Amino acid sequence: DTIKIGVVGPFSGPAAQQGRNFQAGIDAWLALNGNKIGNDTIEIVYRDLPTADPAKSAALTRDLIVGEGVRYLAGYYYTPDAMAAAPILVEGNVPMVVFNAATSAIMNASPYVVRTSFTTWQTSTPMAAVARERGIKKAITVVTDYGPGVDAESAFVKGFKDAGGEIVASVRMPMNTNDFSPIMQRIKDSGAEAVFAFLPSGPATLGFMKAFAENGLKKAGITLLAPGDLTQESDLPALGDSALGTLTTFHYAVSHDSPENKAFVAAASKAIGDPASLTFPAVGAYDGMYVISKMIEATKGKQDAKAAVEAVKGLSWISPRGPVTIDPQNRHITQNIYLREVASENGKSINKEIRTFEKQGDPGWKAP
Amino acid sequence: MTAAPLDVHGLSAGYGPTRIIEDVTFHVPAGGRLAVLGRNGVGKTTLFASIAGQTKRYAGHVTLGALDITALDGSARALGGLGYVPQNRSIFQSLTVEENLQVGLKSRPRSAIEESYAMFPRLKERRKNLGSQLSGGEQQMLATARTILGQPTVLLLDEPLEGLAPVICDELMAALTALAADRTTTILLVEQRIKAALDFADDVIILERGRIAWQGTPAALDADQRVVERLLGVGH
Amino acid sequence: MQTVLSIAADAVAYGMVLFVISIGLSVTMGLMKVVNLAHGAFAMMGGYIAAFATHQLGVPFGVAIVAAVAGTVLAAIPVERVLYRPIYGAPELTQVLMTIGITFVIIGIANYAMGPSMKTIPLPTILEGPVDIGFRSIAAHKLFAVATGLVVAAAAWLVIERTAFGVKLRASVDNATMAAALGVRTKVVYAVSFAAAVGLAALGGVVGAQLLPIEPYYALRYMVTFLVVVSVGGAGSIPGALLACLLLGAVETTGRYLMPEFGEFFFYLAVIAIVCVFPHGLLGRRG
Amino acid sequence: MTTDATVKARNAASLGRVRRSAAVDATAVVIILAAAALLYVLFPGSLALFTRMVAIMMLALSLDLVTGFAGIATLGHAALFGAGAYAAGILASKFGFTDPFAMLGVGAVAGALAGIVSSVVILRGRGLGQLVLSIAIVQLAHEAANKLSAWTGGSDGLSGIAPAPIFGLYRFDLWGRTAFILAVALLVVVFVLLRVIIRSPFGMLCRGIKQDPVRVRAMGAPVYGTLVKLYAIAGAVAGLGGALSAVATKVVGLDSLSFTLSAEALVMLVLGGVGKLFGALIGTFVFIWFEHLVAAINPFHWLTIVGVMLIVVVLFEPRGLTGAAEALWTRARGGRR
Amino acid sequence: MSLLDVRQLRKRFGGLVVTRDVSITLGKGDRVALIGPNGAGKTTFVNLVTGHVRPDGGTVLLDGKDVTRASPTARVRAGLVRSFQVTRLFSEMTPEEHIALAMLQRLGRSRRIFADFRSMPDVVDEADRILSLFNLSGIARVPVGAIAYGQQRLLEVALVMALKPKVLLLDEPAAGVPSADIALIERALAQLPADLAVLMIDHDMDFVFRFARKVIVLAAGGVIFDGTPQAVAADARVRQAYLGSYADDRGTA
Ligand SMILES: Nc1ncnc2c1ncn2[C@@H]1O[C@H](COP(=O)(O)OP(=O)(O)OP(=O)(O)O)[C@@H](O)[C@H]1O
Ligand SMILES: Nc1ncnc2c1ncn2[C@@H]1O[C@H](COP(=O)(O)OP(=O)(O)OP(=O)(O)O)[C@@H](O)[C@H]1O
Ligand SMILES: [Mg+2]
Ligand SMILES: [Mg+2]
Repeated sequence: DTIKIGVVGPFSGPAAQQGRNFQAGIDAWLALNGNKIGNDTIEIVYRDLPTADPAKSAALTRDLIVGEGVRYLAGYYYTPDAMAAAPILVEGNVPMVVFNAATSAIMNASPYVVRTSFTTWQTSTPMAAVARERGIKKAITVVTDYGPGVDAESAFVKGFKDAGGEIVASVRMPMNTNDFSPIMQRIKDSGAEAVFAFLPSGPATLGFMKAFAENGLKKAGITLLAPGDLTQESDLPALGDSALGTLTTFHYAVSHDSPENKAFVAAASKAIGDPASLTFPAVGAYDGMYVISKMIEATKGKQDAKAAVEAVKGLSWISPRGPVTIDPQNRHITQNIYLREVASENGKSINKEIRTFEKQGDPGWKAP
Repeated sequence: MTAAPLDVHGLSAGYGPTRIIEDVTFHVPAGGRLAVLGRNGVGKTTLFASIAGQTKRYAGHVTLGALDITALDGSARALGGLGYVPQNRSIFQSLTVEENLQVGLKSRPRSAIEESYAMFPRLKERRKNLGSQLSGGEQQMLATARTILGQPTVLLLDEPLEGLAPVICDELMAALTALAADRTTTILLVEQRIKAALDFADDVIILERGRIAWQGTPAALDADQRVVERLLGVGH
Repeated sequence: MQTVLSIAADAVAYGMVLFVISIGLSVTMGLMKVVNLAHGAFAMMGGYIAAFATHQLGVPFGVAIVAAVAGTVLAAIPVERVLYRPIYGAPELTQVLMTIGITFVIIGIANYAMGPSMKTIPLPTILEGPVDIGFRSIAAHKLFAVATGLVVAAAAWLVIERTAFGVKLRASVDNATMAAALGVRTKVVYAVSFAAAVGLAALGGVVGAQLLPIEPYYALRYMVTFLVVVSVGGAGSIPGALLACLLLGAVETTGRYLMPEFGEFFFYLAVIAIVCVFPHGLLGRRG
Repeated sequence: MTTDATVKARNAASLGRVRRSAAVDATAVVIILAAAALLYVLFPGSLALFTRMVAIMMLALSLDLVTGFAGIATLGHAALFGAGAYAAGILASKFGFTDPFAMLGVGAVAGALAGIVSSVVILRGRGLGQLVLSIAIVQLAHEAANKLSAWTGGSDGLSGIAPAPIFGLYRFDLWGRTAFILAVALLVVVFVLLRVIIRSPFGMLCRGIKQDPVRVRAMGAPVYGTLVKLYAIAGAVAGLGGALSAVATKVVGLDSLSFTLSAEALVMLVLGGVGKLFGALIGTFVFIWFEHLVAAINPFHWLTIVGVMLIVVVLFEPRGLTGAAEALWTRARGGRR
Repeated sequence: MSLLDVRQLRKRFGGLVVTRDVSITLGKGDRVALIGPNGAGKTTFVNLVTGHVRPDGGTVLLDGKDVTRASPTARVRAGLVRSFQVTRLFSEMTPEEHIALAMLQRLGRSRRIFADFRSMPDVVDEADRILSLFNLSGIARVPVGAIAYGQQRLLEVALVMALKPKVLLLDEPAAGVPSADIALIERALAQLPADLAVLMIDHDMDFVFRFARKVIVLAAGGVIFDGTPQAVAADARVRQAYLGSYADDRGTA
């Protein structure tokens, strides 16, 4: 029979781009694996949640479970939306596979949550090591003033201090900052050799990178370090040359060199239409679909959330991003984190992987 | 600029669903002076507003000189030579006195504004005041002056004497009589001060519930006190 | 000292960019009394046209600006006739409904036609990179924005306060029926003013694009900022809007520098303070 | 000159008018209940959605009091809604008071307080000034909530809210039946109360202030005090709505005191028709329902369709949906006004 | 003793002095007319006395109490009521609601949240009485925005009557009211309690002279005449500054 999978994501509004990538990842998976699992057919039910709106998320999730009768929940771009859905899972007997929401705490909100994306802690921590190895003693952190930003800051600060570095200042920028010149001034005056920055992917990143170049920080030889959100592939064309040389740590680069990834990128590019807009949420969705397929196989199409989740604990496979495992303890994905540099390859900016940190778990997770 | 005759034929008009004016027909010759009288709420203002194209028309025609203005909108009628001083004065509150007059200029040069100042010296003293800062009477003067400045061929005045000091009333009525006398303007006047109105007009219509209930000369009206009693509710 | 100066420089630059983007709204909302929430949408339209012209057609920046303004105005003419005319003089709330609707539609179209990704408008080499202004270097395109802002401000002020057209416009807004009764062709006056306002919006969209990148959600993302600066300036006062932009620009910039984590508080507390002292906005018209 | 007989007759007549408006309210209540019942039967799966709808209806109703009846333009009304939501949420998650009615009560009180505070600020402005003050308020509230993440969970949202069963008997079930019934009950009570209030002398005073505060002063009536009081009432209603959403969805997010929500509420209100209370209900229902439908049909381009709907409404019935309804009604009764 | 005692009131708008040291006293039962050229400062005087505009100097005593700094609201509560020259009404409300609201305010019931004036017989009755006094019963339930100007003017007067003032300042109550209906206003004035003090501004001299027992003439912000109606028509300055031909008519009449 048909098994419905409810996908909640930002398909319109400011993050429509990321929502499209959810869909691209799903379509890519379906294209490569078909929509049949055993003798069950899977059907995707999309629900649009343009911005972080837990109340609406809860309503949509209930609607999907009791109204649409979906057996699996997936998607969830923003943390609060996932948080709002989590309490419903046990009673609804439905597992949830998070395609993006990147706060460690989500995993503790319900035993039925599995995550195939990343956490900000996970992607930010290795950068501290990178900075030290490159002989940077003094660094300043500049993050957007909200949950993930604070995570990124804490992760880097911890790692950097442990490695014996000095944090000269930690700046938190309000959500809607349009002109970054004063921030750049601040960085200059701080006397740091490197700046670790976190901004949610989107228009602000452009302003930030431009300001970084225009205010002569690049010339002053200050290194820009950041988790990959800052240079996601779909923004690179807009960022242009101002981004070249930026160092980022992240779990996935579209340019990752592996047969799995080539296949994935080919399929996903077809699905999304404009290949230039393909970026990381797509791989989260793609792997999420893989996990769900495994759950369906394991439960032979019966609705049994517990069994389904148990079945994927410890599951390992080769994702387009590289080898990954679902950590049996916290159900979050253990994966390689890559150090990348924005480089220009035949006229097109890419995130060039220059180093690999293998089998990274989520350092931000605390057992409840 | 010479006066034009005004022809109102079978005019019915009102506001949205409510009809106020019913089948009103009259003719004012070029340079004529018509007084429109009637009790409170019979439709005088509505009649004028309809001629100026500000109400909903159900039937009838309005012709100004050779021009049938029935289908035209407010500004087109004004440019066609119609001048209208509404009862509520409609001063532009956020404009200065001088700017208010400037709007009335139509295509005339700014220097023409002096004419208004000659008519109401008070306005010259207040030229820099905002409309909202004028006294009631000053607003009345401004409203009248502003419209006359556009040299209308037909002029509708809805209670132009309201709030004016007696001396000013005398001067204004004199000025209006002059306008009509040298045949530059046809004047229709609604006025509560019946005496002033009758002294001025050479023809009178009295409205009753939106219809013309009596028509004739001031003399005839003076003669027929019963009409006055019945339709205006006053003896004088 | 050095720092103070350079903060000041940033403040002025940012303030002027804000001004260039919001001045069109100051005309529609302040003068024409239309709460035009679609202002951002028109600015965005300009931005897209410019981006398209430079990237796809490869025309130089200057031409792109002209194209953006002209194109947006052309696109806006039918919109004005069909959608704005009915709401002139209507209650603000009705205008809010209509203009929000227009914004949604434009966003939808942009999303469909241009895709959700950001678009940039490549600058000519003169405006690329920093310019040395003695005590520091500042982005050339910001200086360009400052210049544009000053010119536009002066022009707009002259037209509104010193010309017969300005008087007619203000009269029509104050009391359309009476203006018409005095022979003012209010429809024409409105149409022209609206076209001008939209043109300014487009101009702002292009000139400001370096700080506020063009993407479909642009139309809503910066709505608050526009509303705030125009209202603080005072309805219908160009100098007021300018003053407000410089003031708020200064507050925001210093806030972002001194203690960024409380930047938003600075900004909005300043707004509250100003409006409490000037209930009608800095140079707002009363009555 | 008026005899006892005529006096009696007249009083009878005016009492008749009182009864008539009471009858109107009764009918309204019946309609609301009927509609609720219908939804309950037809869309048992979407009750959670409707519960959220009711919460926002409360916000819209509150907004109608302030904007529709007192003519205060505000784009920051969600501040009151959010105050209620967070108060209720914090009470439950941080202090462990999980009784739904306690949460609702606290929400209402918090809303009222927020209402008073924001009114004191907003009433200092005029026209656009008011508008921008209201925006400033909601933005400050939003930013404050983001900062106080220890209490509010910041941008991750305030979770861990587990309301106890109502009267210890009816638990909040997966289908959201309990929540829905609770919501509808609240809505009816609030609606009737507001209807009474707007007919009261106080209500007349507010309408008077909207149309000419100077005249109101010249009648010896307080303007400022009246408006603050009105804001307190409106705040209580909005706060109740916020608390309801906290109870029903067990999470509170920063969006609940955002400019976006404020603007949306305003759009819904105007869509329904300002100054009628019914408008708030109809507008909210139609907007959210329509949005839900088109978003389900085409999650990617529904915004355009919603936009078109708004435009169409303004073009054909500027007074909003209730305006259209009235028009039909009067036409049905033969065009008498 | 005097109900209203205005001393040395002063006000200037920019360069223009609108009120120069005006002192006026009103005692119980006074019927005073305040006349003068347009822009003489009559309305401003009323605005100053009722607190709608702040004076630059001078004092206003009501019942011996200094109310110079009191709010308009407070003064109304103390019994000092004015009507407006430019009609100020609630366009969406009916005449009945206007009167009712005024009375509820007077009776201190305007704060009630759970009540309805239509279930208060006393209010309904008096409202109807007042409206019929001005022949407005017919349109008692038509929104004011939809009634004729003259009717609005009458309602303006009816409204202040409903406030049962001690001191009443009427700013051109008869302006825009047809001669026929001025009789209504006069009838209403006649029905006012005798010990009430009334100061009336108007440009309709017949009306003024029928009403006033004392006339004060204001010109360019200052009092230029204060005396009986008979004397005023004779005064040369008043003739040329204000009355014009009217005086002659009266002279010859
Ligand atoms: N707010 C203001 N600012 C500047 N000037 C003002 C203001 N209010 C009134 N004036 C001026 O003060 C003068 C007196 O105004 P006021 O309304 O008192 O005259 P008035 O005696 O009532 O005249 P009228 O008989 O025409 O009503 C007028 O010349 C007016 O222009
Ligand atoms: N905007 C309106 N909408 C509906 N009805 C109106 C409107 N304005 C006036 N009326 C009605 O039309 C009728 C005539 O009003 P109008 O103002 O023309 O009378 P009028 O003769 O000018 O009275 P007045 O002498 O008092 O000025 C009145 O009964 C009034 O109730
Ligand atoms: Mg009239
Ligand atoms: Mg006056």
